[in-house]
Amino acid sequence: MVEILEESKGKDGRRILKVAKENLIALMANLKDQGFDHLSLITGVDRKDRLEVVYHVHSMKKNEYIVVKTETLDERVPSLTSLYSSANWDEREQYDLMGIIFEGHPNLKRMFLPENWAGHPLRKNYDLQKVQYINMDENGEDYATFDSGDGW
Amino acid sequence: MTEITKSKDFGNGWVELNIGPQHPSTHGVLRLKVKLDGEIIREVEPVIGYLHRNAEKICELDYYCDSLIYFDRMDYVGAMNMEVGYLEAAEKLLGIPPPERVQWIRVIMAELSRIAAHLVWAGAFGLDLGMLTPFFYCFIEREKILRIFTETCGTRQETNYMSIGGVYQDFNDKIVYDIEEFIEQFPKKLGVIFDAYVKNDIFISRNKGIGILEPEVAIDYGVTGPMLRASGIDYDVRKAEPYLVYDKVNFDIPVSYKKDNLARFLVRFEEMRQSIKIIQQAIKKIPDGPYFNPKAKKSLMIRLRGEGETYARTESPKGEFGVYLVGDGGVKPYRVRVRSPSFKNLSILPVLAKDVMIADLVAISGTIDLVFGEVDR
Amino acid sequence: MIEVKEPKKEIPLIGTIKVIFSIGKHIFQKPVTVQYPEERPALPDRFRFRIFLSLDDCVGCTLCEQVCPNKSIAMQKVERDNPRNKRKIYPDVNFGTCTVCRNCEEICPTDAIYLTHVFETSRTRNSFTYSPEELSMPEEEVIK
Amino acid sequence: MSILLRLQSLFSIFGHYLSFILAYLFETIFMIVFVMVSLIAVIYLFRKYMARVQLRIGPNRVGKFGLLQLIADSLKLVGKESVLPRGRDDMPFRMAPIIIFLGLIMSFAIIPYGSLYWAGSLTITDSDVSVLLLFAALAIMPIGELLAGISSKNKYAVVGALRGVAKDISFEIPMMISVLALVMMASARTSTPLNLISLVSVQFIPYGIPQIIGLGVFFIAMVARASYSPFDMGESDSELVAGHSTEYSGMRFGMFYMGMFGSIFLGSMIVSILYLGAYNGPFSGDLGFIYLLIKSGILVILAFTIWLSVPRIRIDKFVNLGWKYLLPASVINLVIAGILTLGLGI
Amino acid sequence: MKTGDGGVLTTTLEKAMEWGRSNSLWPLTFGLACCAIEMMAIQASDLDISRFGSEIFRNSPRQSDLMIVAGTVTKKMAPRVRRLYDEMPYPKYVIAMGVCVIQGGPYNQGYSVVLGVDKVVPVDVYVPGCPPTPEALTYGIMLLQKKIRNETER
Repeated sequence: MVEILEESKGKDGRRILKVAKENLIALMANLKDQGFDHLSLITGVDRKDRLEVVYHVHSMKKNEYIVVKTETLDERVPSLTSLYSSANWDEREQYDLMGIIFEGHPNLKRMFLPENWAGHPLRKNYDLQKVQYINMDENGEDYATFDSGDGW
Repeated sequence: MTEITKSKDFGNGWVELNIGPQHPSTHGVLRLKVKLDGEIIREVEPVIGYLHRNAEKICELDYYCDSLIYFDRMDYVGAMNMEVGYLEAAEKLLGIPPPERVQWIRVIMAELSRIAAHLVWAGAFGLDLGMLTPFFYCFIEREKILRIFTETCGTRQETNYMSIGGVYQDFNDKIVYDIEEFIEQFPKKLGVIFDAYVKNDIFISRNKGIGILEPEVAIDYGVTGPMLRASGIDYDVRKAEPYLVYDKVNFDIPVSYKKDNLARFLVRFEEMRQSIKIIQQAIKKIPDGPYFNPKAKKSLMIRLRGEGETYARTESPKGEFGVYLVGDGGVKPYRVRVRSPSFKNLSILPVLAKDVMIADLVAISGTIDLVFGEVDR
Repeated sequence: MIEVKEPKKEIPLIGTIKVIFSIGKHIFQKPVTVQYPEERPALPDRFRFRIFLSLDDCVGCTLCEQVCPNKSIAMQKVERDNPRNKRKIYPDVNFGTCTVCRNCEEICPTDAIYLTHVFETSRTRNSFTYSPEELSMPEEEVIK
Repeated sequence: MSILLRLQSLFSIFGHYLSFILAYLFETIFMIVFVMVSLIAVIYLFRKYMARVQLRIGPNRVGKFGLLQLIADSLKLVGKESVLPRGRDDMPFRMAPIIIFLGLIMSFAIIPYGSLYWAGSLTITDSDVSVLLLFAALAIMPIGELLAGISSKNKYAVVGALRGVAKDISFEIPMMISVLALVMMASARTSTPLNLISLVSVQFIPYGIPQIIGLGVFFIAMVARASYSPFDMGESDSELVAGHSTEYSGMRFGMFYMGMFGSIFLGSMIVSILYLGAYNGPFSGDLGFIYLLIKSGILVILAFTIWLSVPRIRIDKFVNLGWKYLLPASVINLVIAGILTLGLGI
Repeated sequence: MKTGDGGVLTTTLEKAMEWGRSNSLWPLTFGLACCAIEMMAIQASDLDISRFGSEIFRNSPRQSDLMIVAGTVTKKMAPRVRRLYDEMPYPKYVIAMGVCVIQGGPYNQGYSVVLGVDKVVPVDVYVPGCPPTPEALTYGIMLLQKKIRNETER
């Protein structure tokens, strides 16, 4: 049995399990065996000193909902792509906007922004005043730049 | 159209083709990197982000009441459903439940909006397949719904009708009369559109047996909504976890076990009929009462504070729409995260559109029902 | 839960011909078009588009500036004789960013700011910031 | 007596050679004017008809009922920059629209138009093998489409052109076989069955009645030739942007546009000549041309309605249809024609 | 015919061309976001844009005269918008539809939205509203027609 750090109930009455990130894969595999076959959502929350990753898991048959939380100090979290295919795009999106590196992800590229975009916009310390621009090179690939003359 | 690609040699005669971002059948700004083997598509890689409007970031910069306008613009064809989804989360977080009358009003508006969204889809799907006319019949019906929206709240599409703990303006007799008139004549008009599609042999041959989506794969990829129901799983948030007053109305979830394009088409049309059924019941049951919660008076709008976290899921026209709100006790949300159904549904496209023809790719991406405000947010 | 049945299989081509005729029949129906510039569409009472400001009612409370989700409203100093507006500040509105969300109308304590039916606000220049005086004028005068 | 000879006799004061040169010149001008006017009429008709079926009004701002809409369109297209894309094959790229337009005008020149009161017979060319000439001229237009698609060096255009070729191959053979059946039936009555005029003159009952299968096959082939929905895979606008004409602009695109509407008008004229008795009808003596216009107009409207209400067939399904259904049907039709001609002697 | 001030013939021809251009604006099928649905609504039966001769929505930029930029232009999309504009043949016109396109609209505080499409392509007519009603967009198109015919300037 996986060690659960904390179990609580949210304002909406859903079970929240808090788990260390080393145990995340084991817990999720366990949940999947119990019938939680639908990984609904992966959310990264920037708590300033640490990053919190929240997984919403759902069982289609039993119609139950469980929220799994884990925390990381070094931006690294194990990837769930081996268990759920839907984690693929979600993790790419969270990597793009939140800067969480999912270890073991097969194709961890940015989802929305160009590869060399500086910073991760949903972080609390992202500076909105520093405007970046995007342009397209000859091959149709995007690149980000700080030079306002080079892009839009 | 707009992309240049140099012909790459894949070693097996495949050609790389860029479909989009400006392309008539991508419903906005989807770009598909396609590897073509003659007419047959071997690989599809969707590239998204051309409409990434940073809604989640801006919601953190605004008050709880203001974030609603960004939700309107996510699924812009079914804006009311988005508002319901956000308010379900926000009202739980702020502790301001809406009065009974408001809940009924919201159900009516959300269902009307669902019909409008499906009508846009039905018309655009016809255009995808090269059928010009049903689009216009769909839009005539949609105009009538937008007319009701304009009467109720003053704007057509991005309604911004609901507010925290209430609605912007109350229903009056004329609106109720108009809605009744609409739902009375709508099923007949819907039948004309439906017949124009399904009686057509060519339409059937373009859709039957194309784009088969197995239910296990669908769940694994997080596909929800009509797409999942067309694969034979009766999962609808309105039944699974009833919000508002959906447990007090009587309706059915349309399910099909055929798993193909045609099944998705039929499920969406049946959903419109079920929505009519819901509105018919709701318009009769709507009680009297206040149309906003006194705790959320208009002048107090910008002083609402929330703490903790909530996740609310609702059934939007595209599927399960979830909003995860985290508050830190301030007047602005700390983190807003949206589970957008179109985003998850789009991720199934590389699986569905493998070894099909270009024409089928268009049909399949048509049945996924993409709205890019929601995919990219 | 109900299962959606696939439509009945018809004899090939017969269904298609039926569809062609049923669509061709629409030529005998009346067009639904409202010819816009000549025939004005009957706008419902609650239709909202352009913001108007009643200068005499405004008390300069800045609530509209705070509630505006996209910072379209900024307060301007206007030298004007209005005993209720001590600070002499009035809102100006940038219609280049206004999303007609009506939050300002809802929150205004004196109903000084309200939205009207005028929607013909297109221009050929990108200058949509209306000063408080312009906000209180009808659209035709603003253009001049 | 055809127009040419009458013009020649009109100009006979200029001497033999000069009068023929002038007659040819004027005939060409008449021809082009007629084609242009009828194209404008067809496009205007299409836009109004489409609008009315879709419960709209259609163009009505320029001129009465928007009659000048097409003039405005063509003025705009003439004044528009014609972009020559980088990386094109220059020569074929410039030639393709001209080829399409040329093929269209050539085919119009071969059709027998019947006669109109004072104008007499309107037929321009009269040849003993005009059926063969007509189908030779019809075969020119697909070449233009293919050239346009290949030379623009655009992937959509290439795919569109290749689809066009696949489409053409699959309906061409059934079409020719059904024409063969017609010629077979006509040959029992006339010594020059390949002459369109004598082919029309032997239709005491329109050949569409005994040859109903052939009529269907031929009409499908004509709609497919004009690349109208449901057979518009070549330029399917929701899949391949605009197919072979994707890279064309200005008047060059205008020629494609006219070619598209021209070929449906041409197609319905040919159908009405071959199967519906062309300019024959009750009291048709001097009204032949009007009869022809009415018959082809009805067919054009039928084609428009099909366009507006039917989705596009997938290209492999169409090739399938061509080889598995149209070809056997046309062969059966040929057999029926043989029985009718030899066995029953109709 | 005198040179310099333009003879009678050239002015008449010029007038005729302007008349033709203004009455046959073929828009590009180019929907970006929410406003695209309202752009489809002007094409639909209730407010039939084909009355003005703009019914043919061409899919290829080579064949269209008018680009209605309908919806938010993000920074990632801006190079493509520019490219589409470059692909259109002269004379070409741009209508900026909706406030997102005019000055960034509701997303003007964010990081990924171009604050005004006039930074990317030259714009002829701005139609404010979020989204503008179909009538407002029709008014914008009529304004553009007037602009082409040099009648008014707003």
